[in-house]
Amino acid sequence: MSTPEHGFFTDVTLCIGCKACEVACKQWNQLPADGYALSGNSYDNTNGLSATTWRHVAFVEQMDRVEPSASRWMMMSDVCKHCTNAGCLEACPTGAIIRNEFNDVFVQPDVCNGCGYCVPSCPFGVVAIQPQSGIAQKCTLCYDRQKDGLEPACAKSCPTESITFGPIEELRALAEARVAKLQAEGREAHLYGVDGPETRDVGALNAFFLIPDRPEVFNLPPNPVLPSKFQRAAYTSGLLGALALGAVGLAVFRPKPGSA
Amino acid sequence: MPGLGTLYGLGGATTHLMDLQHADLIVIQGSNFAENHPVGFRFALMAKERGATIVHVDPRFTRTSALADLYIPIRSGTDIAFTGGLINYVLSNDAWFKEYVLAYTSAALLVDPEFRDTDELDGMFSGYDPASHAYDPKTWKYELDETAPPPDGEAGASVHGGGKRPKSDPTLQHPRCVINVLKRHYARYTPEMVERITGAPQESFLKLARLLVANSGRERTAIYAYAMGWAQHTVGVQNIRAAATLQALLGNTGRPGGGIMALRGHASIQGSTDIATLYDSFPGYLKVPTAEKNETTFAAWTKNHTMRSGRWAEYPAFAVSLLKAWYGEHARADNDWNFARLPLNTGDHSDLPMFFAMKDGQVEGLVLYGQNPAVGGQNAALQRGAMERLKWMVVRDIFETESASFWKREGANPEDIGTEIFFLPVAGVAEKAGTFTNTMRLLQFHEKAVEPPGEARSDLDFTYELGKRLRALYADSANPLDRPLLDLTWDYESDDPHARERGEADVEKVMREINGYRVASGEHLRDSHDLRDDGSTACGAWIYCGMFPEPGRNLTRRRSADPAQPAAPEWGWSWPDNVRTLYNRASADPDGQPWSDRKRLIWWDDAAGAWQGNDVPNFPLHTAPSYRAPADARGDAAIDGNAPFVMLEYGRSEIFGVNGTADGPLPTHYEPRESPVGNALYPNVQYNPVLKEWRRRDNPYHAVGDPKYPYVVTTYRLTEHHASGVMSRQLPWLAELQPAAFCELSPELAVEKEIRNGDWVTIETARGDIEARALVTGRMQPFRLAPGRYVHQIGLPYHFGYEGEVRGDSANDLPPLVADPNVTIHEGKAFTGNIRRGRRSPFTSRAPEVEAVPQAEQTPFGSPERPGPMPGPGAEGGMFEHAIVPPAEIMAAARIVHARAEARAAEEEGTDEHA
Amino acid sequence: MPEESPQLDLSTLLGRAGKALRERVGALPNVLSARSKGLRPRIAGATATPGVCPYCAVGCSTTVYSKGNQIIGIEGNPASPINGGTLCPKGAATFQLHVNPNRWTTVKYRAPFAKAWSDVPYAWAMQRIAQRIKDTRDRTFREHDEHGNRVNRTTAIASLGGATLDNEENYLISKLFRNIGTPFIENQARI
Amino acid sequence: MDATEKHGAQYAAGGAYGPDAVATSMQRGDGGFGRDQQTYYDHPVLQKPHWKWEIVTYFFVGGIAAASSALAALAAAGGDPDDALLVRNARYSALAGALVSGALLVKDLGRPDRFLNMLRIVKLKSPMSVGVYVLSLFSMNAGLRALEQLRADGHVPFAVPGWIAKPLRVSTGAPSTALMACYTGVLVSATAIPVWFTGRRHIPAIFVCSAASTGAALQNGLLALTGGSARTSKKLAVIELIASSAEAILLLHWRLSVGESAKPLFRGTRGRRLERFTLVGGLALPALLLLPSVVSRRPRHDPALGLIAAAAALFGGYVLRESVVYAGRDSASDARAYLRHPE
Repeated sequence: MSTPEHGFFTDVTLCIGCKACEVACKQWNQLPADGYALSGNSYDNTNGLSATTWRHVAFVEQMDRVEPSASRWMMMSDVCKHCTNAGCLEACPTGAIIRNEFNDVFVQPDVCNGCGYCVPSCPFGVVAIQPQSGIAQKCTLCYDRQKDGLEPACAKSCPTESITFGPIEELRALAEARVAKLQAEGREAHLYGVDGPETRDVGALNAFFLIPDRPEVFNLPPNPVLPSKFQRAAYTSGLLGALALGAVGLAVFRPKPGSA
Repeated sequence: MPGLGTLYGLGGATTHLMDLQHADLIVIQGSNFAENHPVGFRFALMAKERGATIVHVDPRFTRTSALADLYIPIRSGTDIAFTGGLINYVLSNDAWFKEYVLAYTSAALLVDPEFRDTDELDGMFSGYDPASHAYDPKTWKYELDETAPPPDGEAGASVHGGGKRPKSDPTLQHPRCVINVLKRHYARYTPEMVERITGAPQESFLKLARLLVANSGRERTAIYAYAMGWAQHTVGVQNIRAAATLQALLGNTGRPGGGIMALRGHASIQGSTDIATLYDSFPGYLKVPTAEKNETTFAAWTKNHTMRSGRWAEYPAFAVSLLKAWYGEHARADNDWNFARLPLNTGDHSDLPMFFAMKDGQVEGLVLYGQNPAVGGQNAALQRGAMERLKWMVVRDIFETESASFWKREGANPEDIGTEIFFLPVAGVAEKAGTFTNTMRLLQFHEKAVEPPGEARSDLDFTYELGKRLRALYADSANPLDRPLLDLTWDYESDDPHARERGEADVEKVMREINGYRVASGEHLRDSHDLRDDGSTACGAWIYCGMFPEPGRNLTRRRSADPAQPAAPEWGWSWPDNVRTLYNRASADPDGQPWSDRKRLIWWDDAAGAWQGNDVPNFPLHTAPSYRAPADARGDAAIDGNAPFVMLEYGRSEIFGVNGTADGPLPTHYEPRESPVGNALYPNVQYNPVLKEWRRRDNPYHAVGDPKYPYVVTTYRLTEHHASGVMSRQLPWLAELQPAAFCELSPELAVEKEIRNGDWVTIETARGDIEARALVTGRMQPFRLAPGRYVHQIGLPYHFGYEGEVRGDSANDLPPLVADPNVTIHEGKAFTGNIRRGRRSPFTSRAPEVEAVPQAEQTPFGSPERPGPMPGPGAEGGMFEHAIVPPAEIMAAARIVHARAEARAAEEEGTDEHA
Repeated sequence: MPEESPQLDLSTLLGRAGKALRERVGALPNVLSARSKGLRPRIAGATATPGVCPYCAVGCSTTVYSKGNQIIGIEGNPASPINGGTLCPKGAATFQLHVNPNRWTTVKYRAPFAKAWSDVPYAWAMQRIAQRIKDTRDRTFREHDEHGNRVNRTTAIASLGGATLDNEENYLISKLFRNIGTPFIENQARI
Repeated sequence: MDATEKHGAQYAAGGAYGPDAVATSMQRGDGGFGRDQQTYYDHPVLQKPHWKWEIVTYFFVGGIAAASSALAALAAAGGDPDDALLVRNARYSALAGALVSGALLVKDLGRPDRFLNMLRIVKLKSPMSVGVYVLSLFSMNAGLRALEQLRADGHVPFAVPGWIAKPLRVSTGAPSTALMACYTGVLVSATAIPVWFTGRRHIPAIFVCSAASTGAALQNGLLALTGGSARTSKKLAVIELIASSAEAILLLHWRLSVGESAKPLFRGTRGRRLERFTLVGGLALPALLLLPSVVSRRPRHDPALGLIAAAAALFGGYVLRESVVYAGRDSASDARAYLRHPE
C-alpha cells in the first residue's frame, strides 16, 4: 500500500476519563445518544461500544483500604481495533467492509445491506447494526478526515495525548518507549495488540493499547478468536454428514433386482 | 478573589496555565483540576512527564487523584488546618526561602503592639466588637516609624500608614516581627493536630511538607492550583490567603512554575470580576461609593482608595476616566464629574441578601442574564420561593431554564404565582462577537460565525436596545434623579447597515470605550499610564487599557503562538499590560539577577537601564534594583527597586494581612458553619466568628454534631456537565454520559445504612430533602480523626434540575445560606446532612413562611443556637457516637448484608429458572 | 464423529479453488464504492471562524465551521497555545449547544397566574420590559435612605448575570443598571 | 432496560458493586473492588447477533428444501415407479422451500432493497457469501427440476432445452444440495460466539441430519396426504430413523464433549425445551411411531400415524434451529464464557 498504515495508540496511564473522545466522535459522525440509563459502574454510563458509540471510556476502580497508595482508578478509551485479520471483513458477503489505503477496516455505508453477519464475527464486539439506518456501523478511523490529512476527531480532541494517531510504526516505537519508561518507574504496563498472545489469530491491531493490568479488566479478550479458522472443521463436519446420508439414501432407493 | 489581592495586590491567578509545565511540584487542593479543567490539566501532565510531582489533597478520590503521584484525603472545610500545618512545618524547620522572604514579604516589619493573636485570645483576634459582631481592624497594622517625615499632600492620609514607613527589624529578632507572629500563630498546627482535624494521615501530610521544601528555593519552584473547593467556605478568603502565605514563605510567587493558579469555573468569571457586574465594584476594581464611609463627593470617595505608592496612586485618574467614559461631556470638573447622582451602597447588596430581600417582597423585578438560581443557587428552594414574590422577571437564556419555569415546578401552583415572565432567547457564543477573560487574565476575542436563529439576540444587543428604549421613555423627564440615564454616552450603532437594521451594537465601539480614548482627539489610549485625572481621557476599565491601542489593531484578536515561547505573548492580550506572570520582578533576586538559570524569567539589564526577559515586566521598566524611594515620592516613583508587589503600599507581600480582611489578618482554622465535630484547635470558637448568616425559618442551620444530621455533605461538578446543567443537560451527547443525579458514598457508610449501589437514596437537611441514585464507591472514605473516631462524607454533583433531557433533584436544595464575611460567598462545599435508603416524599407546595429574626440573634456569639464551648474529637463525649463507625461494626454489618445478598441471589436464581 | 481426513477435506479443495480465484477476483475482494473513492471530510471548503469555548475558564480556542448561515461543526483550534486543538467533552459538544432542537428561538411570555407560555413579538416584549423597569423605578426610587444617607437608588430592581457574558456585555450591564440606580448588580463570579 | 432493574440483576449476579461484593470487600478492606476483577462489570464483550425468527425459519425451511431435492433425485435415480409420487412432491416442495428461503433471507436484511449487493462479490472466506451462491444455484436447480416435473405432469407444453438443463444439473445438482443442507451450520459455527464455535464439529452435521429427518418427515406427511405407497413411505421412514438417530447421537455427544460454553443451549429453560421438543418429541417419538412399519415385513400404511410422526419431527426440527440461534444470543452476552475462552 502506498500510504503508510495509520492507527491509534491509546495509553491508559494518561487517560483522565473526560470522554472528550466519545463526544468528539459523535459530533464528527453526527451519531445519536444511546439513551439515559445510569449504569452504576463507576462513571461509565455508555457501558460499551455500540453502533452509535464508536469510542467508549471504561472506568475501573481498584481502591485499597489496606494499602491506600496502591489504589487505582483506571480509564481506558476503547475503540475498533482495526485488526490485521479482521473477522468482520472476512465475514462481509457484500464487500461493504473493506481495508482502505490507510490499512484501516472501513464499513462502506452505501454498500452494506445489514445482513448482520459481521456482528457475531467480530471477536471484540465492536461492529453492530444501527437500528435507524439498518446497516452495520463502527469506527471509521475518520476515513473521510484522513483523506484530507486531518487527524481523527477523537485523537484530535484528547486533552492528555492518551489517544495518539499516526503511522503505526511510529506509534509502536512511541509505545515501546512509554512502556520502558513506566516499567523503569516500577509501574505495571503492557501493550495490547502489538505482539502479545491476543494477536495470535487476529494479528497486530491498528488500534492498540497500553494497559496497566490484565486485558479482561478492561473488557479486552485475552485471546480473541478469528472465526474463519473454524470453517475447515465446520465444512468437514457438514459435508461428511451429507455424504453419509447421501449414501444411506442411495442404499434405500437402490432399485431392487426383483422389482420393475 | 481578595484572597490573593490582600497578599499580593491583584485578585487574579499569579501566572498562566502553560506555566504549570515549568513547575517541579504541583499541589492541587480545593480543586478537581482534571475533571473541571481537563484541557488545562494537560500542562500538569506535561510537567509530570518532565519529572514533576503532582499531589492532590481532596475529600474525594477523583479523576485528578487518579493521575496524581500522591493523594491525601482531607475532610471538607479543614483546608486551613492543613495548609497551616505546612506553614508551621516550613517555619519550625527553618525551611523558608530567606532572601526572598526578607526582601519581598513583610516578614521583617513590626506588628502593632496592640495586636493580639488568636492563641492569646483563645481563637479570636483583637478588635472584636460583640455589639456589631464584627472586628475593628485598627490593631491589625504595622507599627509605624513616627520619626520619618509624613509626605505632604492630601492623598494617602487615610490609607494605612498615611505615608509613614513601618518599623522593621531585618535581623528578625524582635518578637513582633511578622515572621515571629506567624511562628507563634501556627505553632499549634502540628502534624498530630492536622490529622486530628482533617483526617489526613500524618505520613502523607509530612510527605507533602517535605516535597514542598525540596521543590522550592533558587533552583526549583512549586505551584498551587485551587478552585471553588477553597472559595465556597465561610473561611473562603482565608483558605486562599493561607496558601498565598505559604507560597510567599517558600519564595515561589512571581517565578516560573510558581505562584498560585486560580482555576475559574466559567468562561468569563475573571472578566465578570474585572469588568465587574458585582454590587461593590466598578469596572477595573474601583470601589463603589458607600454611604457608611460618607463617600458623597468625588474627592471623599477617591481619597479613601488612593494609595501613596504604586498604581493605586492614580486612583483619581482611573475614576475620572471611568466617569468620562460613562457621561462624556456631562462629566466635568465643575460638576464633580457628575458623581453626585451615582447610587451609593449601604452594606451588603450581594446576591444572598438580594434573594432574602426578594423573598421578603422588597424586590419587584429581576433580570437574569444566563443565570439559573433555581438550581445553581444555595438553599435553592428558598431562591425558587423568592422568585415567586417577583412582580416581573426577565430571563435571557438559550434553553428553557428551571428559573424560567419555576412557576410550573413540582409542588407549585401557577394560579398562585403572579410573576410576569419574559423569556428572551440568546445568541450562542458562535453567533456573536466579543471577548472572554479566561482564568489566566487572558482576553480572547471570539468572532461571529453565523447569525443567531429566530429572535435570539446577544446580551450586548439586548442591553443596548433596552438602554435606548429606557432613555426614550425618560427623554423628556425634568427629574434630576433621572439625569444619570440621560447623561450616559449610549451610541454603539454599528456601521454595517445590515447589523444596524437588526439592532445590533458594534462590539468594537464598546471595546474602544473600555480601552479608553483621548476625549479631545478621540484617539485610542495605548496603556493605562496615559490616564489623567483632568478629564482629558475616558476609559471604561483601566486594567484593560491597552488591549485596543489603535483602530484596526485589537490585540485580543491576536492569534499567533510561537512554540518557543510557552507564554505566547502574541496570543490575545492579558491584563495588566499583557503581563503573563504577575509580580515577575520576584523572579529575579533583590539585585535584579535571576535566582537561578533554571528559573529565569525577567532580569535587570544595567546597560539598557531597563528590565527585560521572557515576559512583560510587571514593574516600572526603568526602576533599577538599587533604587530606594524618597519618603515623599508618589506612584511608581514610590516603589523601591526591590519591591515586586507594585499594587501594595509597601510593594511587599502582606503575609500579615493589613489590607482589610474582615475575619483576621492571619488565616485560622474554624470549623464550617455546620460540622459533625467541634473545633479541635480553638474549642471555644466553633466557626468563623464574623461569618455572615441569616437566621430565619426558611434558612435553618444544624447545630454542631446534631445527631439528626451526622454526615458531612459536599457538592461539586462533573466533567460531563456544566454548573446548573442548562448548557449540558439539554445536550444529548453530554446528558447520556451522566444521565442521573447520584450520590457518592463509601462502602463503609453503605453497609451501615444498608444501601446498595444503584438504590434510590434520600439526602436530608433542615432545608429540604432530595433523592438521588447511590453510587457506592471506595473512592469515598470515612475520615479517621482519631483511633476509633471516623467522620463519613457524602458527595453530590449539583447539576440536576427539573428541565432538560435528563432531570433530577438539585443538590443545592440542601445547603444553608451562610457566607464568608469578606466576599459573601456561600458555603456549599461543607455542610451536614443525613442519608437513608428510599425515595423522598413529594415536595411540599411552598417553602415555610418567612419570619423576621430578632437582631440579637443575628450573631454567632451567645445566641441560642450557638453551642458554646465544644469538646474536641479527642475528648470523650457521647455527642460524637453517631459520627463514628468502629470497624468491628462495619464487619458485622458486612456479614449480615452478605448473607442477605446470598439469600436473595439464590431466590432470584430460582425464579428465573421457572421463567 | 469421524475425524477429518485429507482426501475428503473439501475446504482445502475450496482453498485451492480460492487460490485460483484470488488471482482473478481475489478471495477477499476489496471493491471501493464510488462514494468511498470520492469521500471528503464534511468541513472541506467550509468557512472557518475562530471562536472561544463558552464553558470553563481555561479559554480553549475553537474553530467554527459553517456553510451559508449553518454551523456544521465546532472543533479545537490547533494553533492555540492553551488547547492546541484539543477539547473536553463539553467543548466538543459546543456544536450541539448551538444546533439543538431543545433550543428556544422565539420570545416566550408568561402572564401573571398563567399556566403556560405564549409567543409574543420581540419589540412588544422589549417595550414592555422597559416600561416595567420604568414603573418600578419611578415608584421605588429613593434619594435618601431611612438614616438620611444619600443613596440615589431603587432596591426593587435586580440584575443577576451568568459568567458566560462577554466583557463588553458586562460593561454595558454595569453601565446601564448602575445608572438605573440599583445596587443589586450581581454575577456568578461571586457564586 | 431501566437502570433499577439493571441493578437488581447486577445485585443478583454479584457484580463488582453489589452489596455482596461490597460486604466481602469490606472484610478484605479494599472498599469494594480490589485487583481481582475477572470481567468488566460482567458487561458483554461481544455484540449479540440480531438474527430472529426469519433466520430460524430459513435454517429450517432451507434444510427441508435441500433434503427434499435430494430425496427427489435419489428416488428418481432409483426408478421405482412407486416412488414417482414422492419424486413429484419432493421436487415441488424443494422449489417452494428455495423460494421461501430466499424471501426470508431478504426479509431479514437491515436494508432489503440492497439484497443484490450480495452478488457484488464472491468471497469464499465468508460462509454468508458462499451461502448466497449456494442458495442461488440450488434454487436454479430446484426450479429446473420443478419445470421438468411440470412437463412430466403435462402442466407445461415445453421442455427446458438440454443444452441449458444438462450443464445446470451437473454443476448444481449434488454439490449445491449438499452445501444447502449444511452451510447454515457452518455459518453459525464460524463466528466468535462461544456456544457456536465450540460446537463447530457438531452443528453442521446435526443440521444435515435434521434436514434429512425433517425432509423425510415432510415427504412422508405429504405422501400420507396424497395417498402414496406404503413401500415409499417405509423407505422414507428408514431414512428418517437413521438421520434422527444420528442427530440424537451428535446432540448428546456435543453436550458431553463441550462443557461450560454450551450452557446456553443445554441448560435452563432453553435446554429443557430442546430436550422435550427436539430430542424426545422430534426424534424419539417419531422413531417409536415409525419403527413398527419399518420392521414389519408387510408394511401397513397408516396415514394418521404418519401425519402425527411428521408433525412431531418437523416441530422438533424447528425447535432445534431456534434453540441454536437464540443460544448464540445468550452466549454473546456471557462475558465470562468468552473471556475464559474454551476453544
